[in-house]
Amino acid sequence: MRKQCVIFITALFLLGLIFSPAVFAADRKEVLVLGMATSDIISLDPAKAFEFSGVGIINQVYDKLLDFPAGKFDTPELSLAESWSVSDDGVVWKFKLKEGIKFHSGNEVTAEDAAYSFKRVVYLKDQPSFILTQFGLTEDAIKVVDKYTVQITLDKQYAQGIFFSCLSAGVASIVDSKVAQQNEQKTDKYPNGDRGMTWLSRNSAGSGPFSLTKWEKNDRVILDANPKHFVHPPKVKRVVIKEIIEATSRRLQVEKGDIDVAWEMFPDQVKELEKNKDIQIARIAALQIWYMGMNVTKGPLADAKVRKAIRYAIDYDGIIKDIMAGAGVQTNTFIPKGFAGYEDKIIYRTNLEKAKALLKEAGYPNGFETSMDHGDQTPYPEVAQVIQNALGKVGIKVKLNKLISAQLWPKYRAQKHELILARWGPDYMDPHTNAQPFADYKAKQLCWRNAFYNDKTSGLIQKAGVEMNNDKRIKLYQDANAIIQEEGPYAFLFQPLYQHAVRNNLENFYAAPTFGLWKLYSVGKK
Amino acid sequence: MTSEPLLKVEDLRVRFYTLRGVVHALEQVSFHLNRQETLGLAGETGCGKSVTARAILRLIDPPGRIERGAIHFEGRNLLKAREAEMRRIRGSQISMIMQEPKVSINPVIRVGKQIAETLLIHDKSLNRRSARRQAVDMLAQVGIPDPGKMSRRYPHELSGGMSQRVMIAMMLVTRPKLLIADEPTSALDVTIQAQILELMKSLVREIKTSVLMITHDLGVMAETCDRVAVMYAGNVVEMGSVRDVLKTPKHPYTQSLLQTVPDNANPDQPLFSIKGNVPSLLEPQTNCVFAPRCEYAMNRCVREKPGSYAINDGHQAACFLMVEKEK
Amino acid sequence: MKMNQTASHTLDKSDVRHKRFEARVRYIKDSYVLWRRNHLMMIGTFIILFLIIVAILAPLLATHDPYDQILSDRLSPPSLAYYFGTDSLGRDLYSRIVYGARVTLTIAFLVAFISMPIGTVIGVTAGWFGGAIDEILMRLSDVFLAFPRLILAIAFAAALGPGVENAIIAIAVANWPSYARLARAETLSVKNNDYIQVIRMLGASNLRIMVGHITPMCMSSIIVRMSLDMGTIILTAAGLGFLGLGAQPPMPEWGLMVSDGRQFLVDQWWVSTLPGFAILIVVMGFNLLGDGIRDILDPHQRQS
Amino acid sequence: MVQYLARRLVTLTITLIGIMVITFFIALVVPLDPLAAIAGPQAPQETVERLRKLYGFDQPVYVQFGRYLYRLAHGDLGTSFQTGRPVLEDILHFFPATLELATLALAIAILVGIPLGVLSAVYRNSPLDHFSRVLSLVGVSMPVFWLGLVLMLIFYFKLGWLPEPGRLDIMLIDPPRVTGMLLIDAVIAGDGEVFWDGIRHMILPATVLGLFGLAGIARIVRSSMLDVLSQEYIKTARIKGLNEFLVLTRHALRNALVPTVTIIGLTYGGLLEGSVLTETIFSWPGLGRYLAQAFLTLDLNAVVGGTMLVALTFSLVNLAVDLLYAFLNPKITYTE
Repeated sequence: MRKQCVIFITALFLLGLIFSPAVFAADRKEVLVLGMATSDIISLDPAKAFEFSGVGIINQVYDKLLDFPAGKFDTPELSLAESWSVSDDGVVWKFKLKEGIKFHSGNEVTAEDAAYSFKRVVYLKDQPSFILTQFGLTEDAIKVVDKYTVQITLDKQYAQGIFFSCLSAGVASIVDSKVAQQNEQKTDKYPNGDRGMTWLSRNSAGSGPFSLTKWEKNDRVILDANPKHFVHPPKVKRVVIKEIIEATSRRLQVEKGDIDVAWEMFPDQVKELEKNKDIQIARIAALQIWYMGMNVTKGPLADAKVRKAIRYAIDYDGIIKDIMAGAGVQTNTFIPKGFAGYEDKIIYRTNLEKAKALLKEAGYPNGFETSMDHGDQTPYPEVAQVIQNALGKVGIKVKLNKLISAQLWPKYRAQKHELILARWGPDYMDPHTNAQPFADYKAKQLCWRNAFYNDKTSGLIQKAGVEMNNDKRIKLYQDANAIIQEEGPYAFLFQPLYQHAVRNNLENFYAAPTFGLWKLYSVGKK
Repeated sequence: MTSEPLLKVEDLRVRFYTLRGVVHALEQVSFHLNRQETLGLAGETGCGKSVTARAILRLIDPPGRIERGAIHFEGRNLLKAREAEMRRIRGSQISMIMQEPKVSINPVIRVGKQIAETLLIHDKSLNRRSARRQAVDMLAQVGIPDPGKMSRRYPHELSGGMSQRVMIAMMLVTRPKLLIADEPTSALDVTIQAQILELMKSLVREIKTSVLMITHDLGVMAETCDRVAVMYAGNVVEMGSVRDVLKTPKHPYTQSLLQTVPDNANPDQPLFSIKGNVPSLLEPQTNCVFAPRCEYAMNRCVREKPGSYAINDGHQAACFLMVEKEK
Repeated sequence: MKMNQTASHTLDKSDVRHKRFEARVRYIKDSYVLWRRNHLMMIGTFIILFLIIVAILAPLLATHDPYDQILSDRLSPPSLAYYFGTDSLGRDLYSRIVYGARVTLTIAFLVAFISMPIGTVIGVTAGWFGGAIDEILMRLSDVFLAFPRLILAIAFAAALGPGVENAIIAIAVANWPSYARLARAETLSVKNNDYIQVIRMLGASNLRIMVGHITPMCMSSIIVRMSLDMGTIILTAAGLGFLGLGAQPPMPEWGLMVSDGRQFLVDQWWVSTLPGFAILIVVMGFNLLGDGIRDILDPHQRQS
Repeated sequence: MVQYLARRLVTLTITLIGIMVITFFIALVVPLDPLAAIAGPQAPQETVERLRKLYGFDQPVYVQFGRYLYRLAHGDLGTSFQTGRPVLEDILHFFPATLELATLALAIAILVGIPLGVLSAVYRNSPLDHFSRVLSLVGVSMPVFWLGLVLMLIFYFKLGWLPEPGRLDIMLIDPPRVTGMLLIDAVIAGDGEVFWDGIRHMILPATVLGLFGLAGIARIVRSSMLDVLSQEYIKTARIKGLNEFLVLTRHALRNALVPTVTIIGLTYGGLLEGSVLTETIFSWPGLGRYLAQAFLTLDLNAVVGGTMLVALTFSLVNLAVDLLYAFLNPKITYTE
């Protein structure tokens, strides 16, 4: 009896399995699959997201007043905005929106939404908010003039370049105010309403080329095309961003063709992938500067000569040619290649004699002992070890501390490090985003963390911040850089190349110098 | 004794190859067992009684080996039989009751099932239900109250006596021709011993089984057996009818063995014990094994190994004294 | 009559002592025979001996300085110049593996010898005193036992900061309860033996009994446990290394080498595979050894 | 029985509380600042400070602990920094994937481990014994993360027998979430394609994880089989004329399983643990990785909540095992 029962049930079960396979109604050709490490995503709300991949995805889903089109990274162009005007004192800005643009929800994009979006950033005060609030933005400084005109009043005059590139940053995305309000809720962090933050962290209310269909943390992000986009209707029906932490795994899958793009391949992998004719490498110098910070308060490091000696001792070729396998360009400026004002003149080439001499002058003929903190992800440990090796040659014994981010950054912020290996990426697309942290200690950023309290550089940066003439502004940065290079608390190492492995059947895939700039709408599949 | 015996063991030798060396467990064992009679296998513990029993079932575990000899069961030599054949014989033709009932019954299977199993494996035509019924009947036969309920019990829920009854049921349910009983009562307390023996007797009579009764308890032997074989250090030293062996023991070992039994008639007489120790089975036996402890030992005894000499019809002993007497 | 008794008594005693000695000798003999018979255990023993020798002679065996980077030779395949090839920094893998033996051994033994005593003491105490003490100690060990080992280790490593020393502490902390459980069980089983009771009546102090009479009884099973643990310890350490919480570069720790080399698995297989094999062999060795010891101590084995 | 259960549950809660306290304080004595970790290297100082207030990290430890207890008492495990979601929600979201994986792995470990153990017990000290023992050891003797990659390289990349890492094919839409366990949900949704694809995707990680638990099981089966085989009742079975196969399966194994189940329980815990690494390699969206990340980013709420859940499961499994033990071993009846 029991037996029959079992048989019957299993039969039913199997029947059930044969029925109705639910497959996405498009063929593989219309689906673009990216493999990358996306575990850093915390939220996909423009007002909160500040992680690389998060910002990158927001870029596909939301439009901004001004934006960088795919493959162009110099200056932002008008996007949702049709025109703009500024008062003579350079404080009051007006932006006129294009008419008839629709959000994914079908609502029209109006000044209301623009104002709402900026206000919620100011109100929510989450990580990226400073990108807007640094211009002294307050909620009442943002006004709706008419249905299509929004007005923003700054606390003082700022360089237009800086301001515009900030308006083109992810945090300045225009959110569908109606949808957001519908999903308003009270949370313990925001007792009087979260402006839909909780909901928006895993849903989208944008007008961009794609809409967010699903985000499964540690699994995948699914974006569906918005064919009605006003300028850039995507070429593919769907984008799947698959979470693959292991670079090796990413590489295997792209070679197998299970994913179309393998994000950020290691240099050594690239070497091998170049042999595969189904794969091409999309590479571009990242707007990212790898440097070694030297804490000026720590013993010998206080002496500018010592810092200079260290800069001479480092084995730059070893790092770039061997560790990065050529996937990097040495740089001696805090303005990365790709930004206006970048100077590609190399001041520091490895020169042990000079280094030794400088150490002698400084009174450390036999070097000294110090320590270097660095992250635990490749290639940090390798680079660190090469530096350790190089400094050893001039008698500086370096103890390496490989730290997880939870330990590394706090230590850095607390000025507890001696040497630290780190990188800096722009928050928005203007040299100021680098100049300020690197050269203005008053910004309480890198310069401060390394305790380099130099009013000259600080002054220059402050001045640049309000300089309306771009060329003059750039000059100021370069002057500051000259000082930083001479006596500053950093040894600038290199700018890495972003190298993505891309299947050959993809067209118009542009590697972007930063997550804040990648755009997928242009990508098509043959 | 015209008809050929049911079981005939000839010159059986079993050795165990252990870490410490070769153990000569059985050196020279020969005896026979006629149909429907009960043969007692007597001797001190460690003299090889149980090994003999296992050898008959061909269940000597490694590192033990049957080195030579023959075991004729109903005319065919079991030592030559194929394993499959042996399996058919075990449990259906020859079965065995173990010394320690409590550890000899599988603790995780209900007793009824275990009894039925014996039937099922030997009679493929039998279906579960009727096997179960027979099992329950058998339990009733071995005098277990409320057999239906008992058959659903687990071994640990039974007393020692009960378990032994179950054991008996398990082994006799197939009505085997030969039942080996390896000290069936020694693990039980005295009061129960009697009952169990009685039970066995009656069952044996009923299903006309011959029994090989292994015991070191001469009392038990006296009351259950028709004939007796006495073993010492892996040898059968004397064999004959119960009366002959117990009343007129010929082998010095048998004699001293009998003396060890406390005489209830005159209790104040001091207890007798055989001097010396049982010989180590590790040394190869080239002489009479009992010689070292034998008061009549002659120098011949330490030189050669006595064969077994007939005294009278069916009564024989492995001792040179027999031969000497004739002179 | 009386005298006779005493005489027999004394005789007994020496006799007993003699017997005990004999027994011990025979036991050792048997153990040896069993060892010779148990080929896997022999292999295990030799592997571990070999490991120890390598660790001791590392400086002699190594062909290069394990820390010396020859970037021009990075990722070169096994050759006569580099027996096992070089890693991503052009360091000689062979020499690193040889030196790695030291690290691995240190980790394994340190952890074992930190957690074992703690566990034993707690276990014996709990078992001996029973009652409230037992309850408390066992709940405590439950807590640590219910923690997945790696997770607990991660927690501690994260708390103390990465580094091989902390990894060792972390694993040790995660490790002691299993010994405690074992020791307790053993204690309970011997606790009520007559001879313990006798010693007690003779007025021996708790401490004395626990140290002098009970702990020795637990040792055999604890030793088995230890040798079986070694492998797991090494692997946990490796896992921590993989998560960046274990040994730190440039230390030639095998787990670290495997995880650092894994991005080269496809094209420069040797970089992570060879240290991987090193781990495989050693852990295997410890397991075989442990199994073997257990078998030898197991009475069943002795019958045959 | 009831008494026994009650007692077990009490001790279980005590254990859990202990775990909570310990994790909480481990996470708090950490000489680091979770916030800086959340904020990352770039966010300016004032942002960090603001967030610190927002998350209440400006308070002294005991206050934080007090708050935590209070919230816990109201069944609130707090919010995770990583995901910005309530920890409970997260856990319920990530746990099923791990559970599913670990369970399949355990199944594999058992199905392979028991036969291996029996073999090596029956043919003890023979080449076969040696072979199966070494075989069973291989799995536990390799770093999981390495073994995982190697197998992936062979079976996915070189041979192409198994699908790419991940839980489901890109083109398939996962079934409506009921249990969160893909296979079960697929069955509920009656979606065959997803079911089979899910299985195919699970084979590799489950095997890697299974190998991890294999040795323990094989080992215990072997030793307890050796023990059982030397028992009298096995002789009885032979005397009854059973063939070796029946003797082994019906009489020996049944008894040998009794001690084995306990080990299986422990193994299960071990698998939940091993999943941390396996999930990383096979990009499996499970609790293991979630927890590891939580620790690495000092996501306090997630750490405490997650650990407690894992511990809870572990304890429950062991409780279940003990009950199963009673079922397998008629001698034991839980009546105090």
